Amino acid sequence: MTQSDDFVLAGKRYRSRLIVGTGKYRDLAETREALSRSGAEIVTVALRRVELKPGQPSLLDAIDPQRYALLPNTAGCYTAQEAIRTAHLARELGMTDFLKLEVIGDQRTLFPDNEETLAAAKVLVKEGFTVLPYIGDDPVLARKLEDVGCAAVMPLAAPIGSGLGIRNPHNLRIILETVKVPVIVDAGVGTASDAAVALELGCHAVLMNTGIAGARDPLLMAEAMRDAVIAGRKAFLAGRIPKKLHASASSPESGMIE
Amino acid sequence: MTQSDDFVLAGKRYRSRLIVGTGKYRDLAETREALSRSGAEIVTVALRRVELKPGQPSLLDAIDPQRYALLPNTAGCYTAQEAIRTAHLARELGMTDFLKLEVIGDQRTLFPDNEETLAAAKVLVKEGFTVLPYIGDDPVLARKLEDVGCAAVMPLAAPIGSGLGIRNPHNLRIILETVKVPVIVDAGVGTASDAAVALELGCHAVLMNTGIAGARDPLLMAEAMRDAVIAGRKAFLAGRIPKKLHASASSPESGMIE
Amino acid sequence: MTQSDDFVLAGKRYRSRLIVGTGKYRDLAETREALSRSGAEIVTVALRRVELKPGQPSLLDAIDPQRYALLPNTAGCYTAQEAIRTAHLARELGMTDFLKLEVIGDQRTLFPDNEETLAAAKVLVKEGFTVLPYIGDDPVLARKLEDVGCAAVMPLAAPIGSGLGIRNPHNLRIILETVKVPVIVDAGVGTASDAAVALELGCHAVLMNTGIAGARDPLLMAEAMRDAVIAGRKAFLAGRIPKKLHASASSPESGMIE
Amino acid sequence: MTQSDDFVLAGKRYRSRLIVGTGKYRDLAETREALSRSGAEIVTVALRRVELKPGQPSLLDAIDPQRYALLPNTAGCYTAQEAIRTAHLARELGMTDFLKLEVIGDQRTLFPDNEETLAAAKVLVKEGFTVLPYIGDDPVLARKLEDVGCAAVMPLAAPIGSGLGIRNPHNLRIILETVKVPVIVDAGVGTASDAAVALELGCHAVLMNTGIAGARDPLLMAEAMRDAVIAGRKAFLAGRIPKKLHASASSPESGMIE
Amino acid sequence: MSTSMSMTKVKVNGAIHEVEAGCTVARLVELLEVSSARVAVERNGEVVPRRRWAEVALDEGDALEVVTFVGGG
Amino acid sequence: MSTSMSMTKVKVNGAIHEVEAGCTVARLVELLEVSSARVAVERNGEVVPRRRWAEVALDEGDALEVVTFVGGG
Amino acid sequence: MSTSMSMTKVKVNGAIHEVEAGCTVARLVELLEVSSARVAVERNGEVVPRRRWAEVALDEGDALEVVTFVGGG
Amino acid sequence: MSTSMSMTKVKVNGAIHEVEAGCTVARLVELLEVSSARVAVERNGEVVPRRRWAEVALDEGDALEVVTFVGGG
Repeated sequence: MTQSDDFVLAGKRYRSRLIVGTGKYRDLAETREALSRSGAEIVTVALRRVELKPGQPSLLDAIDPQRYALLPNTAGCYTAQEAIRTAHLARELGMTDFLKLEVIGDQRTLFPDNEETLAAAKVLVKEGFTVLPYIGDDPVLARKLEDVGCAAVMPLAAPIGSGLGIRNPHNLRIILETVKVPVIVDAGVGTASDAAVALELGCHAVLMNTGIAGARDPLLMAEAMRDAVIAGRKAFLAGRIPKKLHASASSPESGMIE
Repeated sequence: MTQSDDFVLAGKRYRSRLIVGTGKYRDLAETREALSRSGAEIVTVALRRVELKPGQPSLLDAIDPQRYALLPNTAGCYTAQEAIRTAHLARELGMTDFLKLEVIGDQRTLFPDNEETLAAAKVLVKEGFTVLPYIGDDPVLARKLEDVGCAAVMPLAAPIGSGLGIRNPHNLRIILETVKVPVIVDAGVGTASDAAVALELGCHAVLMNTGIAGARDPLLMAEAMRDAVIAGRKAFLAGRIPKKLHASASSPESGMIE
Repeated sequence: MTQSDDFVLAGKRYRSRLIVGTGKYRDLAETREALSRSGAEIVTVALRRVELKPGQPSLLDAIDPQRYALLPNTAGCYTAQEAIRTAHLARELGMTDFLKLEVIGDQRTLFPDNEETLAAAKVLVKEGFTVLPYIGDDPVLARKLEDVGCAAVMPLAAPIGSGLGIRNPHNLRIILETVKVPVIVDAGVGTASDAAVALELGCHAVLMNTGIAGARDPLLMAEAMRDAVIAGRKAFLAGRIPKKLHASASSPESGMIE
Repeated sequence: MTQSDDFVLAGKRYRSRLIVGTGKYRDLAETREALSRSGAEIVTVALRRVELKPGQPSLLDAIDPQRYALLPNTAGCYTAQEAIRTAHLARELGMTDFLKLEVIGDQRTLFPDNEETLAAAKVLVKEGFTVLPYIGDDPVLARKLEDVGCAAVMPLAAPIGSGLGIRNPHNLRIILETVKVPVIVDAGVGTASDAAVALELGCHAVLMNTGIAGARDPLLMAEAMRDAVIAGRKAFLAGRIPKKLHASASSPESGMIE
Repeated sequence: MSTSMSMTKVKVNGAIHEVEAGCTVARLVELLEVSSARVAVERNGEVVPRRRWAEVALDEGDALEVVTFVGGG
Repeated sequence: MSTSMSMTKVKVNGAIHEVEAGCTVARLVELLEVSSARVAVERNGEVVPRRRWAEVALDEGDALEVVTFVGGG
Repeated sequence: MSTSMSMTKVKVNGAIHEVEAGCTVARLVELLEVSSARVAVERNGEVVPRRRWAEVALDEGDALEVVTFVGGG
Repeated sequence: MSTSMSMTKVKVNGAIHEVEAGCTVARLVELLEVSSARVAVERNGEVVPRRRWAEVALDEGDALEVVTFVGGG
């Protein structure tokens, strides 16, 4: 794999194809170490009211801005309007135009409200944001989001935090055939092989949080995910053997002793 | 992962959990490089009549005996007797007691003849071989092979060279619960995620040949497989999140702006 | 199964949970016979320009209006406006308010344009149509369509005519938990077991066309689908055994001879 | 489907391709009714020590010998010798040469001991039994059992009573290509669609017990299984549509209004 | 539908047709020799209900769609 | 099956029974009060065919299995 | 933030606070003792850019959101 | 390996070879021009250990297999 296999997102080049969240870790030390081991260069953060008690540790202490690009999300927003308001604050705070646009449509499943997401994306792209929308695995929606100027599309593999893996590889494949912007699998990855599968399908990157932070040993899982994403990408580029119902000998069939 | 996570086989410790075959490469240079990139420490070889033409290149030129342990196979044998005869020659030739015991029962699918395999294993273990039998994913047979003294069992994931991946993870899980010797997935791995899945199930190592040698870019696939095996093992040790039908938020659910 | 297990759609009761299309048959005789063998009581039809040649056979000759309820579709429409116009003509022609609302978003995959579908549904429900929208397997959209007054939602199992079966049972399950209107699996069923799976998941009915009309023997496949839908429904009502990794003896474990 | 689609086993013709067990029902009345609804013509029974209390109800009261062929099993036997002894008693008792040969190799999983099964089959075929062996999904073993004269082979779909369905359709397909005797899926069927899948693969019949007897409503599940087996068989004969990644319109693509 | 002085040009299913001036929808359907019970008619984007076919006269340039049900899924 | 001088001890389905000396298989089945048409009998590992029940007398220490069909899968 | 005649009531993150009249956003952030570099401020639904904090004075009834980044996915 | 009076016929890897009478395994391997360190030899179904190559003479009709390792999986 040559150096040119960088992951290009919104004109910038990244070596890593793993984007990680920063939620659900035990403490900031664990967060910092997990990020480091994951090899990620882009990390998601949420925006919330500051706690009005002096001396609170800040997530930003755990994230070296030289090393990681911040990707603020709009998690918890249920309308385009809420998401846009959150985006404005995030831009002010993060000095970044990067935005993981997330408009939730259902509290129990955290499935996106694709309609509101599209409405918000239209506005935010015009306002200069680099919009990365979290969406269902809907090829038609993906194309519309590309058309309005999103920098990537981020279909879910399975519900957020569910760990179910790639529920519908067919739809991901069709999305990959449909859009030219990067396709980032967001949500649902449960273990290393899930991440590898996403890359093997041709997806350009994977975004995950619970799969790492919720593991029994998050630091080791961060490494596992880093390695799995690399493995999956290499396997995609290397061109796997076709599947066959029958066998094909790996040892020579001639020259046997008699 | 500490240094103690070595793969222990027949009393020896290995860092790598990937065992690779040496068949089907374009030439010896490719063989040598693929082995190197795979990170394998054990490599399988077949035994065949020598070509009676002077100046033939030898596979052994491509395999540094300091770096790799040779694992001769009995590929192409259809009876216990043939396999035993081949084993004797392999021991003489390789100065090793290691043996991948393979007794084929069907030419088209290369499925093992489990009955003959067990018969051969009994003899060869008594003769001092370290027997690693290639078998169907049959837990009862696996226990019998352990009982007669095999050093590991090597159930197939899918037909040799088929690339179908882990067809029946349930049976592998049951074999893992049944025997104490290492369980090495042998045959059928098609791409990186397949290898990761094997390790995530708890299998101790993976053996493959066509999955690497048959890829469009075998050298890159060798790296992919190396990384995938490492990723899968780490994920197994790290303890993945449980699967859930519904979602679990990764961003905080309180502190939203209003 | 008591008589009360009727399929209730828009206030009417049906015995059959199989809705079939009328496209792609060799001729009207085959259409007629396939409908009959399928046991369907609701059949979909498309609306097209009449051929301006006298003596054309008419689909309606093959469909006894006493026996089958017509469900006109808006296949081929790419905007809400086109679908609404088609709906108006269908109502005039079919003397029915029933409508399979289908707004396509992509010519190659025939995936729905969920946004336009929702827009059209709002208008058509207000105009008194009984709207059955063909949609992606998006629980949030399903709830919105229920909220605007659709009589059912019809998520696709897989692309129209693909025969891939239920690609994502998880999403169907979540839709079933989300809406109270009937959930009808539309598109993608390839063989009998696919149809059974849909009903076993709890879906209320299945709509198919190519799975029957494209089979080598469409008439026999019509019977197979009829039987499979009945079997799947009964299995759903009968409450299947839970899945277990291990075994559970079906013969007594005591009383063995010794 | 013409009358000639009978299931031919050991020279006899049966209309039903569903063989059912008689274990685990609440009482004999339920047993009788479940058998009746299943449509089965062959039913398995186990052999156990008679209870030495007068007035015990007998299973045979529930099974009309005019309607059902008895298929005694050797459930609970762990060696060829035990199975042979049980077979002799069963023949004496049942006045039938039919035998479901079952030699268990592991108490927890009830996986067969394939080696002992083959040894017993050799003896029992010579003694004139019509041997139907319960085996792992091993094509090489299946061929050996055919070679020694078994009337069918009965690979398990999944562990007995597990309800996991067809774990490895590939192996079943290969067995179907390998032997000429009927292939009967035995054990592991959990719900109607599992049974349909077995027939769709080309298997000739299905044997089940827990899938019916363990359902919440065994009688309704008996009907579901009956219908599913019929549906699966018809679908197999009807020739399903091929699977495609993309769509294929079922409504005409020309004649749209403009 | 021969051409004459008092003819009206309309588009039917995308093709130009000439009908006598004052031709109604009902008359058009008759001329088309299609089964009148099995078609619906749209004129300039609006459905013409069957009960009004006899009273609606065609105007020069009208775009008519005459549709029926065909097999579909 | 009262005990007396001329009794024979046999094992039936694992439990010791005493029967009068000379007791045949047929008589044993009768004594057990099981449905004779629905059992098969094995004596010391060999089936005793029904047609021979009346002639086979039990010996001291015989191990008998009296079996029937029960529900099974 | 003691109460006096010249106090202004504002809502900060949903809770009522009293600040002296003329209090700016910059002063408010200082009073809240939060790390000024790590918060953003919204006033009545509009972001107040950091460079304007010193000049924007709070009005009675203003609704302020003071937010920061936290862990999220 | 020219033919002469004192020649011995043996089969090597399935093909007939003639060697001088008294030819040892060691000599045969030399004549075959294969890398002696990389082959093993079986004679009439039994391995001839390398250390005995110099002392084992071939007999008329011996079936020899001379094998090596090749790529395999």
